[in-house]
Amino acid sequence: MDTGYAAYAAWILASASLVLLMTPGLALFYGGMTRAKSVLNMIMMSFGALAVVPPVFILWGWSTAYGEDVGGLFGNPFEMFGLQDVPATDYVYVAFQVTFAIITAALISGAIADRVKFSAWLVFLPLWVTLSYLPLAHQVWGGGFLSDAASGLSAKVFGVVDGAAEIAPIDYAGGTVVHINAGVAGLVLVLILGARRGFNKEPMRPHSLPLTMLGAGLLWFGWFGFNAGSYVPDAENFDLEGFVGETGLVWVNTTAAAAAAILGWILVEKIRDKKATSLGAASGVVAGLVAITPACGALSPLGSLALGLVAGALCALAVGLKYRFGFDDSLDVVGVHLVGGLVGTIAIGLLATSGGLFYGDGLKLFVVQTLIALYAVVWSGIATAIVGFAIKATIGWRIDTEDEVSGIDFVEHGESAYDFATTGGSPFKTGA
Amino acid sequence: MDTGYAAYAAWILASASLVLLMTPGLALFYGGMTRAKSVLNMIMMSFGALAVVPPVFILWGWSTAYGEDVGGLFGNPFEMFGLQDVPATDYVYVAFQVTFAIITAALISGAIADRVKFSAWLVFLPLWVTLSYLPLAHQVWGGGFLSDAASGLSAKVFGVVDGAAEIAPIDYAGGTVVHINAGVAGLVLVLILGARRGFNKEPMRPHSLPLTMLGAGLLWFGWFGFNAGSYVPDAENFDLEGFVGETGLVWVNTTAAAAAAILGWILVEKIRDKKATSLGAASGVVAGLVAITPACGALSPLGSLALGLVAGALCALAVGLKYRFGFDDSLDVVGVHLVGGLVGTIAIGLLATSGGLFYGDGLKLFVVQTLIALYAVVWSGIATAIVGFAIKATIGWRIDTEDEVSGIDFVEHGESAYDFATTGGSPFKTGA
Amino acid sequence: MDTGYAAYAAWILASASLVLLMTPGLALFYGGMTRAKSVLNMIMMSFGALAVVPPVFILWGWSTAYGEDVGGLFGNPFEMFGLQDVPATDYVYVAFQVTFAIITAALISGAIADRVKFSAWLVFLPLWVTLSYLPLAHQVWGGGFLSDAASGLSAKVFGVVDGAAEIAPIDYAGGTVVHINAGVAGLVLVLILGARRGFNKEPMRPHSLPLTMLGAGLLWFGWFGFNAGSYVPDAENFDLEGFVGETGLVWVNTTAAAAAAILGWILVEKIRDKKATSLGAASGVVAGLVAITPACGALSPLGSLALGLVAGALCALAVGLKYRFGFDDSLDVVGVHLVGGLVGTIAIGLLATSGGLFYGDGLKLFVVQTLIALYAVVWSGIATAIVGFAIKATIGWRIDTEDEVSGIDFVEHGESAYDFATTGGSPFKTGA
Amino acid sequence: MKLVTAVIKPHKWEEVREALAAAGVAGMTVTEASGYGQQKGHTEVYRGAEYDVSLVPKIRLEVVVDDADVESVVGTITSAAQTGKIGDGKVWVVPVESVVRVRTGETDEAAV
Amino acid sequence: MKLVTAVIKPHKWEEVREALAAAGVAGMTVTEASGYGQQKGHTEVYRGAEYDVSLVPKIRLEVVVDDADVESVVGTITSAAQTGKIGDGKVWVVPVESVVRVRTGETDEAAV
Amino acid sequence: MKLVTAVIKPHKWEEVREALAAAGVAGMTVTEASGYGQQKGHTEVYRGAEYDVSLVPKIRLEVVVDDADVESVVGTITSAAQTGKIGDGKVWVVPVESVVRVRTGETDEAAV
Ligand SMILES: Nc1ncnc2c1ncn2[C@@H]1O[C@H](COP(=O)(O)OP(=O)(O)O)[C@@H](O)[C@H]1O
Ligand SMILES: Nc1ncnc2c1ncn2[C@@H]1O[C@H](COP(=O)(O)OP(=O)(O)O)[C@@H](O)[C@H]1O
Ligand SMILES: Nc1ncnc2c1ncn2[C@@H]1O[C@H](COP(=O)(O)OP(=O)(O)O)[C@@H](O)[C@H]1O
Repeated sequence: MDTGYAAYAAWILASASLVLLMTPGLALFYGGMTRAKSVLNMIMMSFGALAVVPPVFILWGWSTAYGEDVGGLFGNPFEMFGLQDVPATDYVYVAFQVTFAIITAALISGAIADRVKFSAWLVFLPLWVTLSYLPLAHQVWGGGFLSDAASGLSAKVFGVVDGAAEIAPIDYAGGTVVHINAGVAGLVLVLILGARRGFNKEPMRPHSLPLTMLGAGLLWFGWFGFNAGSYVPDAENFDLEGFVGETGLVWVNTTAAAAAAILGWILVEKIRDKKATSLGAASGVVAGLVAITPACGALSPLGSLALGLVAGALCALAVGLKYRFGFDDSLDVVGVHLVGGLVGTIAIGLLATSGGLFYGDGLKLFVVQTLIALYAVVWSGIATAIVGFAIKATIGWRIDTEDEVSGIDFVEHGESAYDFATTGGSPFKTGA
Repeated sequence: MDTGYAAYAAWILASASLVLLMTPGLALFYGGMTRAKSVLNMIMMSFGALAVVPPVFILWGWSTAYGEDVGGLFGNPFEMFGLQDVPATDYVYVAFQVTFAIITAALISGAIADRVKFSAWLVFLPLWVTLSYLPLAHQVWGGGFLSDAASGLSAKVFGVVDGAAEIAPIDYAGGTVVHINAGVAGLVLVLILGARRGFNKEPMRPHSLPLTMLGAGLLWFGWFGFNAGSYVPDAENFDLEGFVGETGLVWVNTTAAAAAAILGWILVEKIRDKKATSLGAASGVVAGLVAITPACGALSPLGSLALGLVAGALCALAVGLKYRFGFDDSLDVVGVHLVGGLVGTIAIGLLATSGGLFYGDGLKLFVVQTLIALYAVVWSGIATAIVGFAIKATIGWRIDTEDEVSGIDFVEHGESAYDFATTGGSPFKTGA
Repeated sequence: MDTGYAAYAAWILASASLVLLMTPGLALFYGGMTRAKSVLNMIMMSFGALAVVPPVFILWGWSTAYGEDVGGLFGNPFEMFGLQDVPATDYVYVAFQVTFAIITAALISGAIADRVKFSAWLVFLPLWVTLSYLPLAHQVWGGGFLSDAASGLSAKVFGVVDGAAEIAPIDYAGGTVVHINAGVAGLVLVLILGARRGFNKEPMRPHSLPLTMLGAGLLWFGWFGFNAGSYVPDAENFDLEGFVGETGLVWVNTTAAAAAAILGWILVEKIRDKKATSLGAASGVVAGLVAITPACGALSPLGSLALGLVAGALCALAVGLKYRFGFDDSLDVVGVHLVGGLVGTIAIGLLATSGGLFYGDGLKLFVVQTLIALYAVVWSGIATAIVGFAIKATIGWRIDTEDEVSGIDFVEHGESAYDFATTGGSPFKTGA
Repeated sequence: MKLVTAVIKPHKWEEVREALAAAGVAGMTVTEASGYGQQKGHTEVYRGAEYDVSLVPKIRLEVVVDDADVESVVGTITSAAQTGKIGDGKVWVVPVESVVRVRTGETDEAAV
Repeated sequence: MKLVTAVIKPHKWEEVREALAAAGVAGMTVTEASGYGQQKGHTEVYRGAEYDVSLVPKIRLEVVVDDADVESVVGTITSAAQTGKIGDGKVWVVPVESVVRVRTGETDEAAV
Repeated sequence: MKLVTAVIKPHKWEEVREALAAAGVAGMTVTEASGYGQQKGHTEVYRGAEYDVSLVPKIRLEVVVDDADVESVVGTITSAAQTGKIGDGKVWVVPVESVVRVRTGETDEAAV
């Protein structure tokens, strides 16, 4: 092992910790957007992911994603069941990867806020991770069908050079595996579950925007681990300057896109609604980070600014669609993660400094990126539909409508989020 | 100095920062559980630890923990008084260790919420750190009585091999020094101070569970530094693969135990109370992290899952004891830290992949682990009792009962936590 | 490139991430101190900095700070416009530095809370960063007039030795560039803008102190990156022990000063107001961190304790001045950042273990430190006045007085921060 | 003049407001309240300890009306707020001796 | 019918509720209120600036009762809420002309 | 005895309190309320979706006064709370049959 690799290890440990923090951050980001009577349930959906995904990942997840390839679709889940025979030096990868699986699953919860039985969610999590997340992770990062493998999609379309696809698909940190995947899953579940009572009639205002802003801040912070931690080193022949240069570029691009996307989002708001909102700024942060996720290693900082600006503006426009089409994607998982994920994944074909159309390298990469994006949409759609309908047909997804009105926090968790009563013996409670 | 050591330094700097963040995280975790009229005092007890412990640690703390051994019990406090003559390269250890002392002291505050004079707490802190924390730190990590020293407890019981105890006691990151110590201190103080007015009669609901969930998230995040930062390298002969492999394993085990403990805790709730609560999930996180703290370097990920599950369930059952036995351990420091710390420390004797009973290595390690746990209980109990009674006899611990009812925040700090009044000139205030 | 440098890269990546988090942290720290009707605007001023400063920094900021020197005052903004020709390995510095520019600009917002058009703030940001922040960054860290350059201020006063000033001015992490600069800018803007309606008449209580405490915790955490990340390595000839020793010392000093400053601040309160407040503790944290910022590499831990204690006490006294002199520095940017920045920068002349008066090295360093502090006051004052008056004369700074009373959150952002209504269809909203 | 005070279920507020507007009532004052009655509160459990939340959230309306309108206003509220389940609330009427509109100083009928 | 309104100290709420229940009062409406009177508020200090919090937290109860029960209800509340210290609160009685139970439309005595 | 209830703009509270104190009114009970009337609420937009906030924040005061003081108290409040803009609020007066001071059991005039 090269000495420089120890530095990488220090960084990936920090990165894994940062990405783990993203899920509590997401819990607050989403939680602030719900009404006070359902904030705890929203937070609990993220904590459910934190509880369920790690055992799944340790038992068969790592192996399904990174085990011996089965038909380009997934790894052999039994090969390293329970992490047996995983070399000690691979644990840092296990650490990093488990956090991705957790946050991806947790992202979905925003689409189906306020109305899902907690038990149904706990059953959904391992099934969905197993059928949708792990196979896609394998296909993209584990040498499967969406990678540059000679048997992969890109190789089939544009041929093979030196044993790998001529045009290597680019998904640096998870535009397909994470964001398109979670976005599609959210959409499919919304269609299966239906809208909240009162959707598009009653106001459902965020109950605490400072909580949402805090969540956005933690997400941005954690995203540095997500993106810059996704650098892949050669342990034996560590490329010092590659490590320093690439992680630095990724960091700068991540910030550039997030910043520009705030501007993009609030600009749309200023024009359309006359006011730049804080919820818009928080949403812009996330939209920009989503879009840059697959692209962060392939763009220049200027390209990242452009991508962020466009992604912020497009997502700001996209979140209105649910009212037009009547699907209650409660906290805009589709509008932000699916749209942002698609924008980022496909824009690589235009903006990549090496391979991008705007840099004079033709349309091939653009085609490949579009194909992997669409493939991810289809895979995730089918996998989620299977799990979603199975749960609907068995234990059922929804709580009673009356319970929805009185508030899911009490019904599912027996708690109320807040009690600001002025005195101990006081009879008041708020937020239930 | 080996080049690889610089990577370790980068990691321990990050780790120290992470552990420092745990104390504000704890402040929120605890603060959310109090009533609105005492949240500031609860937070201030943690900030008190942040203010008082660093000077103590810089002045005589480092020296008492890591100075020249005095009878196996503590280090010479004057040897490196004020950090004089500490080699520059040791400052990263000072950094890391001071954060442990801060959080350990702060943990105690949850047991005695809502009723303690802030001045009494500020006096308690340096005394308790000096008499209980620093000696135990020396005994466990400074080569003292609970280490594998030839003059130590384990050596006395099972003999010496190659100048060290045959059976090296295992406390990777502080099951004894931190959690048993804080848990016992909490219990002893509760017994000395007595219950809050209205304990077991009036409802004392958490006033903001989102705050508690946020705190739990920050604690989990910080705990990676706590556990994975506790790796001990050889500066001159840096073991690259050891560093990468062991820190990675510790990280994975930490997450495994926290996740499984959420499941353990909410499973007990679901069975007993019919509902899985968010407070239960947050508590499970902490219970799992407490239990894995001493064990994180000695178990496999599967063992860590098992430990977490058991610890979560046991702590969920343990927090009810205070109502049975009538001691007002307000925020369950005993139920979580003492019980979790004991479970983790002792379970090592069963689950350690090297030395554990379940791995066919007999009972010796189990006996040693039980002994060091009991020893820590006794040391901490006596040290805390001395300090606790001394304060009771002199300046006194408790605020007036009437002040307790009207709220400690105003009485001790002259503030109220919240003011959600809708307009500037409005006369209302909320939260005491 | 030296292998050890990779470890530094891991640390500066972590540090840049930590410093980025400081701005959301600041948003909460400030946000908690405002009234509920203006918390979103306060947070948005920080998010505005997060949105506007990165594009500025990528376009011409890096070049203006670190480009080819122009008269000792600033770098050539066009040399590396859009980061063109920046070597890949420099991106980690770009990452680190952009976060400094963001937080410095955001700090100013506290002085002018509750009353500024969001559009005016968005215009102010790029202008101020360009005219005040970037030139000062160049002058101090880019080899300009406040550095040890042979053509610099110190060299002019005390002469040159070996091609550099005999007495090298010390500003480790930004006492002048960041804190004096932001503090003066706050003061100048307050004087240009005027006070809030009701200043010094109506109570303007913090609406959520737990939010402020959380912000203080995140700031402290992020500050480790700010200070310990400011270590400057030699990439080709990496000094292992220098890296480990200096970053460790800086970390310990940072914590020592913050802790002692809490004590300093609440001691003043206890004596003056009879109660130690949580707002005081949070403020002490920041005051101590501000003061140690320039000094963290030059003092011993004991010196840092002393500096923190004094800075905490002085800032606690200074925040009252605004009532005496009638300038509405709403959240005490002057009292904390200007005063703390001056104390820290100048005290180096006394407390530096090498060069400080108290260590027998005479008054020269003290004189130099005082001069650079005053120079920064003047530069920042003039630059801010130009921008401030220009905005006043054109688009104007203030919102309507009536809007100020009804709350800037709704007026500028069309939102209200909180809605704790107990039920979905309920008509109540709080915090607007 | 009379003062009609109504305590209703919070999620009925929107309907009551619309019904009153339709009936020509242009102004009212609303407060958040908690009710105690046949409709029971619920029990919450925190770390195994049960908390009885005995009160249920209600909305309390006050409408000052002309004597002639009392019956219709009471009727409008009653029918709009009705769900038929326990806890629907109460409406009561109290005599008012005078009313002033602060802005203009107008009194009684003109002030409502 | 009468409307009894009582303003009491918050920590007395539980006792008042129990006393009323024992006296057969099955329903009431409760609001959070702030009181101003001989009992003074307190002063808070933030960064050296003093804030006068002139109001003190109170609980405000409304109970509609039969004419016959007025005296006993007022007495029950008064004795349960008494601490003897300044700020114990006030109870006042107002005539009620009619009451309706929203759920059933029952009126007056039957509605309480 | 009469009960004067006033609904005013929140930022006028301080002035009203001072004016009443100057007029010798030593006690009152205050609640946070929301008003619905000619003064319209506002519209908020979250992620492009509009939310109508139909109520505006108000302060609601209750003062029990001697019959003789009613007019002066109503006048004092009215003039102190006036801004001349829509939404200044209402004041209404209701007859009170009895008042008790909880602390002492004193009644009527002595209880206020
Ligand atoms: N005597 C009373 N005085 C004032 N308010 C009452 C009274 N009785 C009931 N209420 C109010 O009416 C609400 C509904 O009463 P409840 O007895 O629960 O159901 P219902 O009116 O359907 O029989 C209560 O929550 C309370 O707010
Ligand atoms: N004239 C009044 N009208 C309405 N409420 C009053 C009046 N006077 C006092 N109160 C209420 O009664 C509470 C207690 O009154 P206070 O004068 O403080 O003590 P006490 O009643 O013991 O003399 C006040 O906080 C206020 O809520
Ligand atoms: N009929 C009414 N009954 C009770 N309160 C009313 C009534 N009409 C108005 N109010 C209260 O008075 C406030 C001011 O009334 P509004 O019609 O907005 O303005 P103005 O009184 O200046 O004409 C309202 O917000 C509401 O709280």
